Amino acid sequence: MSLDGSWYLCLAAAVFTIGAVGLLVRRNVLVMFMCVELMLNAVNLTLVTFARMLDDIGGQALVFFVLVVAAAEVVVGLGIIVAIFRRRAGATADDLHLLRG
Amino acid sequence: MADLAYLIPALPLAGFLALVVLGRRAGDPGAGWLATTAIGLAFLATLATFFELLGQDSHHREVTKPLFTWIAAGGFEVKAALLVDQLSITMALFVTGVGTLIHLYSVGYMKGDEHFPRFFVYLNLFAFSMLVLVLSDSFLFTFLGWEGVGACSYLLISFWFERDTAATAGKKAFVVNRVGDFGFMIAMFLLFSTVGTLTYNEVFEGLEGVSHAAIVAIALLLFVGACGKSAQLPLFVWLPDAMEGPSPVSALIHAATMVTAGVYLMARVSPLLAEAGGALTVIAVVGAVTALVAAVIACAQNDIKRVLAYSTISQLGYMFLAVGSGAYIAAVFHMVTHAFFKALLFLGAGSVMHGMNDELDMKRMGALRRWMPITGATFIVGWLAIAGVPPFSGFWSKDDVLLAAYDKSPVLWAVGLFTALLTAYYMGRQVFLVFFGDERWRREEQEGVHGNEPSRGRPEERSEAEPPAEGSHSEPHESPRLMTVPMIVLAALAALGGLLNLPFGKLKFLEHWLEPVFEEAEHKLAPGVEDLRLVLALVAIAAGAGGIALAYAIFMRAKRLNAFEPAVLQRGSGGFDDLYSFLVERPGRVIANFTAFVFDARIVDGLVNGAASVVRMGGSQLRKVQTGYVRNYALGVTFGAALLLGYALLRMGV
Amino acid sequence: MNTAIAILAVATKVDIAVFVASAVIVLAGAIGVVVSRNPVHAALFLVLTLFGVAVLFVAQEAHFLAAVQVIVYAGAIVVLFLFVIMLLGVDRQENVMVEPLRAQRPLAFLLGVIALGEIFLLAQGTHWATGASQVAGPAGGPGSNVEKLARILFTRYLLAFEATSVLLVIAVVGAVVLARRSETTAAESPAAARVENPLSPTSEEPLSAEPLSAEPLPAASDEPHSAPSGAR
Amino acid sequence: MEGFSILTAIVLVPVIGAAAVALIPRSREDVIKAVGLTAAVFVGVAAISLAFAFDSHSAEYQFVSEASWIEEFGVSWLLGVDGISLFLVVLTGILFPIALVGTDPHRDVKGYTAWMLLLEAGCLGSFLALDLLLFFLFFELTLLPMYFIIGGWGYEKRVYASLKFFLFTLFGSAFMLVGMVALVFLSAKGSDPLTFDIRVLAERGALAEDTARWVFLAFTMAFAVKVPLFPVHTWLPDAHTQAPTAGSVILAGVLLKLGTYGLVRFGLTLFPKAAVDLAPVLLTLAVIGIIYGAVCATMQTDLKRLVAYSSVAHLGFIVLGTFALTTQGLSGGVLQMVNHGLSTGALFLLVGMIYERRHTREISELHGLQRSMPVMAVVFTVVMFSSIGLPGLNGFVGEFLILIGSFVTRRWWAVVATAGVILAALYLLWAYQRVFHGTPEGENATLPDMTLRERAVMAPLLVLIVFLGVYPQPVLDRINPTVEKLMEHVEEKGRYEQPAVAVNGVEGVREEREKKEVEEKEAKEQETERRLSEFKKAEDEAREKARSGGG
Repeated sequence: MSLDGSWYLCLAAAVFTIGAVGLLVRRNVLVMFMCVELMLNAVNLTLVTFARMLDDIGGQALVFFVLVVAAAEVVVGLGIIVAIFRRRAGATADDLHLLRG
Repeated sequence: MADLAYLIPALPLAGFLALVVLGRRAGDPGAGWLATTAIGLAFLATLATFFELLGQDSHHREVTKPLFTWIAAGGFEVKAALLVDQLSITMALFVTGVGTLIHLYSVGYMKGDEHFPRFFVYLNLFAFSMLVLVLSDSFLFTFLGWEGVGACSYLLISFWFERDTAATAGKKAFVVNRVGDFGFMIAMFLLFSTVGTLTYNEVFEGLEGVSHAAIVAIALLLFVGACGKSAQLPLFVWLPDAMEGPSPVSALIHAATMVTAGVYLMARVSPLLAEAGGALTVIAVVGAVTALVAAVIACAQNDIKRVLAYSTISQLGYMFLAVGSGAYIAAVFHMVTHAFFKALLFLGAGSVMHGMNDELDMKRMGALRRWMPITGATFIVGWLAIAGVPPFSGFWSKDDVLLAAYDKSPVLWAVGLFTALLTAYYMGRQVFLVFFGDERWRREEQEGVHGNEPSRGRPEERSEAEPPAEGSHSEPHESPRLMTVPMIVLAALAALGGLLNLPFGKLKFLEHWLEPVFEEAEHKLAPGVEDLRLVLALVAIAAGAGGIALAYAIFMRAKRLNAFEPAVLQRGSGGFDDLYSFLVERPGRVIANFTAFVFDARIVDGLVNGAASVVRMGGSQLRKVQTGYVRNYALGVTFGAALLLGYALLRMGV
Repeated sequence: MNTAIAILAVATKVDIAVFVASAVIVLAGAIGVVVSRNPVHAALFLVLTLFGVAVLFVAQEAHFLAAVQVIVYAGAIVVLFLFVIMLLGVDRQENVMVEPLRAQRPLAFLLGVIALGEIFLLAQGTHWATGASQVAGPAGGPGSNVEKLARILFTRYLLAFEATSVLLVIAVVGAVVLARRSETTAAESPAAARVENPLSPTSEEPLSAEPLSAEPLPAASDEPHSAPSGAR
Repeated sequence: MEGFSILTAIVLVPVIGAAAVALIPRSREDVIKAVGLTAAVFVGVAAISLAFAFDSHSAEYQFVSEASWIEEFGVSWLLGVDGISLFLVVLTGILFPIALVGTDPHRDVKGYTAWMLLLEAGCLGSFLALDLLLFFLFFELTLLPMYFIIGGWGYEKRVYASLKFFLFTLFGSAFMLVGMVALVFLSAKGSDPLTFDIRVLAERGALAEDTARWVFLAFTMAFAVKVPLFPVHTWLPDAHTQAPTAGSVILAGVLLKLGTYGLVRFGLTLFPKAAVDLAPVLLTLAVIGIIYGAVCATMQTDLKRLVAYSSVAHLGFIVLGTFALTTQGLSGGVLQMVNHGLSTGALFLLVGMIYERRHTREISELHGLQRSMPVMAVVFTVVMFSSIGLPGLNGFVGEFLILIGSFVTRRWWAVVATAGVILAALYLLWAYQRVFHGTPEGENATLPDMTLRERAVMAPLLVLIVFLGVYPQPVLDRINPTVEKLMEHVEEKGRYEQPAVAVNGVEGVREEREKKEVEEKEAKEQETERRLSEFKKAEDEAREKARSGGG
């Protein structure tokens, strides 16, 4: 009653890649974060798809956990960003290369 | 029986320990008397043992007195034990006897030296070691004494350690001796690996079945050791420098006792030498050559003690000549008489120095017999003895030696004879320069005769003696009785020592006494040679007389003080020092410097530090990879992901 | 029987339509996020994508997740993003054209394409496992999706579930600690001095924050439930 | 092992002491010193009483204390002492109190004492452990305290030296760890369970010949660094020169012995065949070390460095004796470990005392000290002679046994090594002359002589030096049975036979000779047989010819 899962998977792959590329090319920390969200969603999508294909609710449960983790991660991440921006207005990812060897 | 034998080494040891415990508290004469008593008692103990042995019949005069197991591991076992037999007791007798006299003399000679007690600590320790050397029943235990006397001689030569020459001389003596000990040790290893024991008697029993080559090797290696200790070519260079030590030391250690240890060792291992034919010839030749060379060098010395030193080397050469000719008894005989007259001569020299504010240069002496009559008289006795003038002791012993040498080979005899002539000459020269002629010490600065040797007395006294610019010396004076008495006794012995072994049938006491020890080893004179004895003796007398006459002509008549003094002979050890420093020391230094500071520091350690620096550089390069840009790292992650996917693809074979 | 087929066919058409539509939305949103120069726009595009995904969830009978997706993501997270943007006032244009890191951008695209291609190739080659033995019970079949999910969450995955609550608490504490303006930093001399080490205060804050982590604990219990309750 | 075990006590008391010291406030130096000394002295007394209680007729491990630790790997707390380790334990027990009393750290007494005690525990543990893993742990445990002692209380270049020491040793023991694991797991074949008990491992000898050789090399690597053998010795001079006096004393006296001890205990016991096969390599390195160390020592300008190089030479002797594979060599080696510990330890103490007064180690700076400090000169002379190997002092006995033992099997190696004895006399006497002889000027003239405390510290060492030289038999009696057993083990497992003379002395030689004679006789008889038969054959042929000619 629904169409073949591989479509969903391909879509997810595409979204994932876009997110990854975005993460690589954008300098704005916030946008990079959003790209991470994109990738997470792509993964969620695949999970749900597999849940359906294998007729196993586990996949969806996992997505649930991913959501929670994503939420937590965003909270902390944004906290960090705020802390950073408080000291350096308009800092981009490239400005933070303190760990340079 | 012979339980007193234990006391012989024990007493000096006790004295040594007592002195160590007392330390400075022993005080100036006190320490000396204590030490003298110790060795004196040891002498009495020896005498007692001697007579006890005399009581036995001639083949039961050998006793082994066990002490304790020293070293044992697996099949190797060495017991510390005393071997009391005719040979060892003879040695012990004159070691303790002469030793006592010299201790006595030292009490007077060292008077007022700030290190007085220390001196006698060393002397007693030396006496102990020497007695161990003589009385031990195994090679290893002998080696203990052997090294012990070496150490003591080191300590005593550099006794006046403030003087660098003394310190250097002590070091030189020890190291050169070590070279000899190298041979001794290897010999012991070889003995153990071929015979399986180091006890003298067991070794001699076990000899059959040991290959001849091995025996020869052992004999020669032992001889190397003996060369070191008895200052034979090529290892004699330490003895002349050893004269840096106080005169009693020179008399006791470097004339009478320690330097004869080599000869004693050869006599001790006579059964082994008997098996080692070729080795004997080597020994004889080395002995003869040494005797000659040393005598030649002696002719050119101005230092009163150095003359005696070289003459000691030369006389030791005689003893080895005798050993090499298989005439062990003659060797021992000469050893004893030599101990008498050479000790006497050294004590005389010491007494002269004592009287002359430690003047050493014979060119600055003269006519001293008027000022120190006893010294002069005794010294002259010693001179006649060594020059081989009958009936003094030296004549008889030297005669035996030459006879044996003639039997070995006339060439050796000729060498020995010529040496005898030289001996007479240089000793004559010494006596004439020191005791006769003009009182050169009065007007030395006008004449400006300068010796080649720096004055070498006790540091503090020397400082009074110098600077030479100061006017004439204080008058020479005779030494105190403490010093003259031993000299007189020794003079008597030197004069009459010949009685020990007169070459007339029953009168050969020493020979009869020692016979059992050497029975299989002693070389029997070829028939007819015995008859030549008289002729040879006359020739020898002629040679001696000739030497003396020559000296008289030159130094009394012509007064040509600097005759026969080629510069090379006046260099250290007659030029041998330069030779060795050229052959050994300089290359050694270069190599050692290279090894220590170039090879070790640069190459071996350099490799290590090099490895470290390689790592460091690699790290400093690698850290550039860490750009610190998050996005670069992310790029890396993506790259890795792509790689993994690619790998999956390959695995799937798409 | 054929009715069933008909239903399927009909359903399929509808589904295809739904899928295509939402796929377009999702991709458009995703690309928008990446390319838009203004963070605010990026956030909005993100919302777009999220909705699209939610739709796709629905299309695969994950109703509960769809709801959560909309509420938590679109409702909470994106709003959070916007808050931060506004708060920090970084909503100005960023010129996407310049790229300080040489070769970063081309490589990024290249790798992206390669990875995608590889994924597709793999997808080609794989034969999909189907009807494998279930681990956590059926997803489809009778019964509501929420019920199934709830059962599995509160039985099999209970521990993990509770762990998430702890995680959230920690996250909250962390956020508070990070975001709170400590007097030390307030007193800080101008930013230039801090450029050396912007992270240092945060790295030392946690010490002072430990007491904080104690009292929000009660919140821990209801924090995770908030999401499901919101779903009802 | 039920009940109280003296060995466990010996190992644990220093640890407890260290812990106690760590708890005492830094300011109470007197208390710290007291506690540290008490612990060290207790161990010393215990060790000496151990030596007396030791059964000199048994070759087995005695006072074994065992407690299972990690069953599944067969690791256990397994301590035991035999003739080889006994006197090393005693030496450790004696040297540590002396080092603690005789030297002054000048700063941070607390850390110093604690580290020293920990170090002592490590040394004792390594000597006593019969369990490979346990040994390894203790072996490593010795490393850290020494690192901190050198780095914390040493002289100007201490950091470099300590790091070098640390890395070298760690490098070596990494190999050992691998070898150890390999040995244990490879020898757990079939029904045999995993075990780290060296007694069991030695009996199993389960490794294939070439495997055993590699594992042996791995172990040897670690110990060669520790000894140190020739190519890997360069850490030693730096460590010794830079370490504080106590550090040098312990380093030379005890730590280096870990290497030689390891070679005997593990090299020979666990890998007899490999040891027999590879002996020539190690012997060569040892002999090189003897000459090389001596030559380097001759030229040193730094007194401590000179002594350090001299220990390279001395340790070479020990390795020579160990791999000469004769009873004498091995006994001598074990004895020499103790002797070297005493004499070189004493030398370092003396050099330290000189440094304390003069604040230099440069030989050229020192001159004529014998006048300003006569007692010191006497003590130094005795110790020097013992180090030179003068008969009557301890150095000689071990050295001689080693040389005679190695001469029996490895003639030329021994000869070269004996030449090293000459060099020893050369460099030490030369150094002594430069430092003590002559007339002192300036500072040298006014140096105070040894204090009462210093004399008290040196006294036991001197007593031992003389005693072991004059009457070493009590020690040898306890060493020999173990050594003989070990040699039998090597001969049996290593398919090797040491010369009869080394085992039986004179009788050995006689047996050899008789055996040879018998063989020769047989050979001769066979020869005559052959001759006879040939002759017969020839005869028959001749007869044949004659008959045919006649016909």
